[in-house]
Amino acid sequence: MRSMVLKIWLAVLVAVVAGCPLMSGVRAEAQLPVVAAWIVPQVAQGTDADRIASLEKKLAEQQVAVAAAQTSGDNSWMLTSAALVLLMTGPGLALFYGGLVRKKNVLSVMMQSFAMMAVVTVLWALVTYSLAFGTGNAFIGGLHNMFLRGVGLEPSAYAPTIPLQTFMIYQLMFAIITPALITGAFAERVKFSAMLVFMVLWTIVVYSPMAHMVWGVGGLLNAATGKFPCLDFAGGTVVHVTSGVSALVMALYVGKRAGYPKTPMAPHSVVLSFIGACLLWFGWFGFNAGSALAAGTLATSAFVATHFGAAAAAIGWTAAEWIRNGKPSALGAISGAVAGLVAITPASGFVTPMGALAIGLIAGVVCFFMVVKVKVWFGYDDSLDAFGVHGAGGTLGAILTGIFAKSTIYPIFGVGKATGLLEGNGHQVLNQAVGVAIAWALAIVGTLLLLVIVDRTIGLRVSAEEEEAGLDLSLHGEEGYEWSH
Amino acid sequence: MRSMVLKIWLAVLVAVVAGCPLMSGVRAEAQLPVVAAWIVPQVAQGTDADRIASLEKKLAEQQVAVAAAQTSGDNSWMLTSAALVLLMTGPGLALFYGGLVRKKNVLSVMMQSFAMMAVVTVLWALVTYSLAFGTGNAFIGGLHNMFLRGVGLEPSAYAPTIPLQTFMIYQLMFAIITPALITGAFAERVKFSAMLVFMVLWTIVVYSPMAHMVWGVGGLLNAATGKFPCLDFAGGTVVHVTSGVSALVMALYVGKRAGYPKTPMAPHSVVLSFIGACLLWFGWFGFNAGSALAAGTLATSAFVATHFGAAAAAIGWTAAEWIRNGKPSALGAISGAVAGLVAITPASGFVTPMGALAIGLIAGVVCFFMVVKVKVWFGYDDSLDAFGVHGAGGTLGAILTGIFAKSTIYPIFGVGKATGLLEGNGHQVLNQAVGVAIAWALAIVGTLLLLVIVDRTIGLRVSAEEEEAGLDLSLHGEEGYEWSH
Amino acid sequence: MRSMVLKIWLAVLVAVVAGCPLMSGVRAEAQLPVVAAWIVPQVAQGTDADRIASLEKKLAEQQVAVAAAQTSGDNSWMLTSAALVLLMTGPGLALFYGGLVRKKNVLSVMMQSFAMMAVVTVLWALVTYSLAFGTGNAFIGGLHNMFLRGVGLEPSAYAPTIPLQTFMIYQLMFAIITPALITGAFAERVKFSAMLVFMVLWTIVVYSPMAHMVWGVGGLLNAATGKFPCLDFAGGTVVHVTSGVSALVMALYVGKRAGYPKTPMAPHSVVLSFIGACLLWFGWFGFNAGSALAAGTLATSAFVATHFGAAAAAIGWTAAEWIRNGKPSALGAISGAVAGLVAITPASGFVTPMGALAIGLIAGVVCFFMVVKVKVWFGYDDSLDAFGVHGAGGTLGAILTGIFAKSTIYPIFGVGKATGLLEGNGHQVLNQAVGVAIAWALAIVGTLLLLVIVDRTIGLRVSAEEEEAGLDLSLHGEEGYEWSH
Amino acid sequence: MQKIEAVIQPSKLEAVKDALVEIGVQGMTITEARGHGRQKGHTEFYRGREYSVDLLPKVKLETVVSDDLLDKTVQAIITAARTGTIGDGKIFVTKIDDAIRIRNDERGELAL
Amino acid sequence: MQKIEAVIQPSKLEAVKDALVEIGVQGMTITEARGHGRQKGHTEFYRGREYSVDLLPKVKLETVVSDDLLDKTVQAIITAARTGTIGDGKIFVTKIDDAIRIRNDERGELAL
Amino acid sequence: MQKIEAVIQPSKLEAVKDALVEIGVQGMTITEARGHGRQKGHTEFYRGREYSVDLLPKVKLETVVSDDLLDKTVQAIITAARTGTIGDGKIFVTKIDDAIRIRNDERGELAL
Ligand SMILES: Nc1ncnc2c1ncn2[C@@H]1O[C@H](COP(=O)(O)OP(=O)(O)O)[C@@H](O)[C@H]1O
Ligand SMILES: Nc1ncnc2c1ncn2[C@@H]1O[C@H](COP(=O)(O)OP(=O)(O)O)[C@@H](O)[C@H]1O
Ligand SMILES: Nc1ncnc2c1ncn2[C@@H]1O[C@H](COP(=O)(O)OP(=O)(O)O)[C@@H](O)[C@H]1O
Repeated sequence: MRSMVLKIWLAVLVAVVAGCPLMSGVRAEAQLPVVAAWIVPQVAQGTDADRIASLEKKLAEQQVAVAAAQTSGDNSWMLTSAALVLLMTGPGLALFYGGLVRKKNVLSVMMQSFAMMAVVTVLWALVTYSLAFGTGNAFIGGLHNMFLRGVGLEPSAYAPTIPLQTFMIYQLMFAIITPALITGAFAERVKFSAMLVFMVLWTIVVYSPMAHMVWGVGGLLNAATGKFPCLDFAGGTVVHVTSGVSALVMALYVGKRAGYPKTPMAPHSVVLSFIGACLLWFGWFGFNAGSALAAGTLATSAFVATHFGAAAAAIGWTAAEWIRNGKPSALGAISGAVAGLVAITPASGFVTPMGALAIGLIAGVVCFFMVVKVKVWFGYDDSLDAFGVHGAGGTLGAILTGIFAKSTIYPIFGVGKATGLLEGNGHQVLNQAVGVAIAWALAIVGTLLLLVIVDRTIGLRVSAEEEEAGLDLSLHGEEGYEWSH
Repeated sequence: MRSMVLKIWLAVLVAVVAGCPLMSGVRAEAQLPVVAAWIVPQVAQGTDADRIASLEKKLAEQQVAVAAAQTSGDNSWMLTSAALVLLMTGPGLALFYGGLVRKKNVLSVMMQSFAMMAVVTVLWALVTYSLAFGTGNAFIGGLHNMFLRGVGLEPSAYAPTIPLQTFMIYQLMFAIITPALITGAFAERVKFSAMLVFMVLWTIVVYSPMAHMVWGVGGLLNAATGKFPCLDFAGGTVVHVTSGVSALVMALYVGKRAGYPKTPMAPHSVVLSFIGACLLWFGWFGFNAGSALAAGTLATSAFVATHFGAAAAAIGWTAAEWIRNGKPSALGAISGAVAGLVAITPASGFVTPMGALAIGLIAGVVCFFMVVKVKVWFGYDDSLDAFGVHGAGGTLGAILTGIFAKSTIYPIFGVGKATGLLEGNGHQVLNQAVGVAIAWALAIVGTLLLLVIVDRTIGLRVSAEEEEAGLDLSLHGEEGYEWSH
Repeated sequence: MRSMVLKIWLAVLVAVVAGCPLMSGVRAEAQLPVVAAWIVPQVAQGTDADRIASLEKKLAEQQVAVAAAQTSGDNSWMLTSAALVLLMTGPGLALFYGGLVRKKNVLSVMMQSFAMMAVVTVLWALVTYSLAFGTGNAFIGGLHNMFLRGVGLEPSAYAPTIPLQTFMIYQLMFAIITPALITGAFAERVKFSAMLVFMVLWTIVVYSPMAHMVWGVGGLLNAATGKFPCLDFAGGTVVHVTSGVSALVMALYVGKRAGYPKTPMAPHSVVLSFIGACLLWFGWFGFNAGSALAAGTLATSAFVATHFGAAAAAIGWTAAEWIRNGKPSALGAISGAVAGLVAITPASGFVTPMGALAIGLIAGVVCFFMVVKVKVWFGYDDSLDAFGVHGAGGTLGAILTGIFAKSTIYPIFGVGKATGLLEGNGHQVLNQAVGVAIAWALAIVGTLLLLVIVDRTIGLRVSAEEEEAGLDLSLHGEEGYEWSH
Repeated sequence: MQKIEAVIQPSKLEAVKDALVEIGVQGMTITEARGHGRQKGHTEFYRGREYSVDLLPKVKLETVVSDDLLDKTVQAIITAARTGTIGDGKIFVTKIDDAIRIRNDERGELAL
Repeated sequence: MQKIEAVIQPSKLEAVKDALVEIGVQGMTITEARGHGRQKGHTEFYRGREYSVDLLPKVKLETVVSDDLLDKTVQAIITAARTGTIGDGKIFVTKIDDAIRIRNDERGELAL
Repeated sequence: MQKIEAVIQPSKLEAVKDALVEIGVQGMTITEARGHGRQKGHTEFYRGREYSVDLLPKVKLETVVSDDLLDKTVQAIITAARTGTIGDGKIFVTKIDDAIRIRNDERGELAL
């Protein structure tokens, strides 16, 4: 074997070296403009009128070409962003959550996130895209776009330089991760079937209207045109407040896991959660910077804010933990980063890099106390802290956005017009509060209603035996890790 | 320690807050066009003729600039796509497969995928790129491009707006994953050395000609110019049918794993497979949407179709499993998603979003029965269902493409010309069948031939002891997981 | 349950099929230029003069539009690249390193990488960006850009087509991974607090000046303008030599792990390392191709070189190992790939594809012997071979760059001007040597100095008991894997 | 001295441990185990293939006690580990001839 | 009652389990183990460092049976576990003084 | 024949194994275990929740030796396993009635 490998390898080496000279043939010409060839020799000919006419024609053609080039650049970033946001749910969130539960429930948790990737997608195509972004009233969209009717490849009012379907698929990824975030609250004890039905209804009843109000044409909270212009660049209220608050309601309604808090339920693999958290951070660039719906300076600004917010929050949480518990934990650091990403989400397109650092630091510390102290005080069992991180972080971020937003970054109210409190527009904080309040109200009422319905019909909770045996076995008939070989 | 941390942290906080005001200096001007500065003051001067001449000159220069901008946008997406497709093989496929085998073979399986990333790359540079995409006859390319001679950075006939090398590296990623897919069929029992030699030959004898026939200039099945125009947007026949069918032949030739099916061989970690499946889904966006070779509307359309196909198939498989076994499994859901991605691959650039949903649903159910029933009937040991998923899914997808293809999405036969059966071009289904038939034939004959050769020379199968001990230990001298610490 | 699922599923199927026809409404028009609508009817009107004037005006506007389109394309790729480089550190490097240590230290190692993501980011915003890229002298930048003052969204001299903040955040990702690489040298035995302080100082004292000298305006080694023009496309000296050499110094200073080399310390999970290595490869495309700071042909060329270098090195290392130990290991293959990626880093923008193959092959074999033989000879405990791979590979790559660099790929010294030795510019090898020498000197002196300081104040090493118990428990109060459930 | 080996439900480990500490039995050693008995297993499906799992997760707890503590200990374990359903497990008792504390060579009951 | 402890090859676990059930020995407890003996280990290489592994994966199976079942059980295990190659493992037999079924206090052979 | 069960610190496994081989005791079986005793545990924090871990990682080593080798073996283990700090572990000795080598039916001391 060895000698044979040696021979093969030498052969390859020779081939390569032999190949090098041959390569001299490759003239790359990185420097010459790629299309130098195209330039038509500009010999002046014909009357001025002719030449002008031909110029006008060429210019018109080029206008089209320029628009196409602009689309390619922006669409390239938006498709990348859409993929990144999907990655946040699977495997990102699935791992983050999966690592935090006990071995016997790891697949059940990952399966819940994965189910959202499948079910919410079909639902979106059938009806929810239309409800969220179709033209309708101030609260919800119409049904004209059901089955994606009329959702084609031309640009749209939502994003002038990318195909409407790019916008549609990008927004879908948000609709997927939002319910997936909620699953953290009732992990390890709820029926898969009940979860499915609940989430389908929740997406229709809570997510769609909220998305429409904040981002939809004519939405009540639409920052540009709404009655209460609420700044939410990438979903602080739409995604995190709704999911976080619904998670809280869910945790209270469903009740604690058997044995909680007496029985220890330490994460079965912080390593998995670590991977998940890093993928969340990575994907979040698509989530926030992608929300610029183009690849220009605004995307850059949001990208920077996102990264700074995450980093500062990781420091904030870890420092708080270090001081309080005497040791900085990896779980703390990643939880902090996620909290920062949540808090910076609504602000990402409006704040300066230093503003992002401030928001992150605050969010890291606040969420730490929400999770470590507040949860214990109230004593509910939000298994994976969906509320402590997303509900609290989202609410905090939405308010802070009203404080730190700068017109120099994104003059959404007009160039030079004061945007946030620090710029002198105190009123904005109120508008932010309105947005948050509506999100809370909608989430509480909607979730409670749906919970009662689902509980009465299918029943939410698994049996004590099933919970004891673990959901992987009892609901899915499989195990995350095989012991025997 | 604590107090120190506290101090440091306060210091940072102060620094940041202090920094904020200073930041007011940063005028981001996201709104002003980035390059406002460039605009040359347009004071009219000189005679009309002069002005016209200068205009013509400027216009010509701008033509070059526009082309460069177009290239940046498209190239940006294509480089991203190339990276994504590599991610599909490693770690995507490596994890998907690695999780399905027993602990003692996990590295051997991952190593096989990784080896393809290395070996097929060098092979591609030396000869197979030339065989696949060099100008040649209807069946295979010539040798002019050996050592990538003449494969430079200018755009090419294959893709007018991106450097030829971008096209080359992008296609390489397809050549890498295709043989890697086959490895699922003979996992846990084949020699690494034999596998290497076989795959090198297979890439030359089976993959290169197939790729040339379908995508190469003057290829027999080339959709635009071929004798039997076969629609295969991203590799349903070239990648999935060839690999899936070769996998079947391989499984039959190599024989079952010791103890199969009596001994239980449950996946050692569905968690790993889950991560892998999600990364496959993520990378598949590059695989399909990247096949537009640009970042325009076609890429968007393929992106949407890909996502919808995966989601619908996950539902299809899971539903079928739920009904048949009484429980929906995570392994089922991810297997379904992969099956859907396979089936949508050839169709992705030709079908509407709803068409993609239909294809996905069908593929999910069909592949479920292929894997669960058919395999059992025939009783061969396709360890990781490379055939059941890729062979069956690819064949199904290729045919369905002939049915659902729409000229409104991609008028490959001319604007308004009927493309698929639903548009009235029944003949296309036949052409698709021809493509599939050729892929099957080539795969069966080529694989059998090579198997005999490799078996006679090196020998395919490991010894019973080696198989018993596990390939990680016996072939690679290492273990996937260390127990002792 | 089953029947219910069946019903639901049928419902969906019906809905979808029903939806298909409705879709016929979607006219995608992928073919018509996206913005056909925009074209203003070109009815000739007014005098020639008027028409010329309007043309001039339109042209000027379009010039701006073209620049914006160019920015979108390039910025799209650069934001993607920035995200990819962050992914290299977390989870990439964290997993690669985490898998190589013992279970009881896995989190401590991952935590070190994650800490860099957080701490170096804030530090960058406060001061190090300014020190690295602010205008200053030949050795280090000034403080004008502290708190990112003046770092806005306009393009800059560093990159004419992307916002300066994109450049800033992209470079930050390099500043994050560099210290993270060092952590491999002292894994499993150093205090987290000491590590933090050391890395903060190291980033200021070693990284910032080195980055400034090689890439900063007026830097001593700046390839375009420096006194000793040193070719380092993506950080061979700045990132890998500095980190690798510092790692060596660190390993020697800190001393061996308790029990090394007698006690076996096999990787606790090569599977984790495998995932990490694949993510490193994936992210490295952003690292090298992103260093073109645009999405043009140079990016493509660097992308290809990167991939080829990794593949060839994986083959080189594996072959050497196969010959020497009789078995090719997965750990060997991935280590080889990483070594190749390191070695190709400085060369990636300057060499042909075949040149990249040659560099990779050489690097794979050389680093194998560095790690397998040399380390044993000297007997230091570079736990995870940060020096053997990054120090050695980086140095080797820097020199080879001086040999293989081609003006046909990147005429950095002027079109047609000989760049590397093979082109006849022997002098360049000397310049490369100078760059390497400075990097070595700076790393050795700086690291030693800081080590002494930190050791005297905080103390570097954990107690014997803490080391025995494992750093996860003793420093972070958590465990990577929970055994009990 | 007597060695008490108890095979119990994993979920009962905490309770049993506390019960033992309660009655002053500090020392014990635990190992993860799989059990087969009257308790029926379950079936799992992977890609449609059916696996009937009849080796169920159990925890094995061993503690060596002085003869006089035997009954008390056994009783404590039974009370803490019982759920009343099949699968609760067993307790086995054996004589131990000698015990040594590695730290300081103490022998016999002193070593417990 | 006798306790039979068998250290066997992991690959033989299924066979042995079935063989025992065959002869009516339902109850057994399994633990994963590592064994050292005459069977020689193997070497692994990580980054060129050589590790000689001489603790090989084994499975330990324990079953307590009534005295009359002893020989039959031992024989069943031997037949099922034997491959004839070094490393097949050992069987050890000890007396058990008492057995209790946690579920219902049944004692002695009744509890098995 | 005597069965020696030693519960030791995981970090001492290599040393103990070598010590036994040294004195000619080839055969041994190891299982991972968790121990509770005088050695105090530690606390872990996950999201601020405190977990006090009092089941610490140990390794259980079993070896069956002929009566004459007993003391020598015990002594070897003690010397190799001792660190002198609480938690070093215990050694328990029991009589074994019979031993069989599965490979070839050898019985009694022959089988060891
Ligand atoms: N004869 C035996 N020898 C060793 N272990 C036994 C024996 N019988 C039962 N066990 C252990 O006790 C566990 C519970 O026994 P089982 O018969 O299932 O329930 P129950 O103890 O309630 O009768 C089994 O899983 C097995 O681990
Ligand atoms: N004296 C012993 N005490 C405890 N376990 C033993 C003893 N001798 C052997 N074993 C166990 O039996 C296994 C097989 O023994 P070995 O000598 O390797 O082969 P064989 O049983 O065929 O002689 C060992 O790996 C070990 O787990
Ligand atoms: N009575 C006992 N029965 C079984 N195992 C015991 C007993 N006492 C101690 N052990 C085991 O020995 C280990 C060490 O005992 P411990 O009291 O902590 O320290 P030391 O042996 O130094 O007194 C424990 O963790 C446990 O695994």
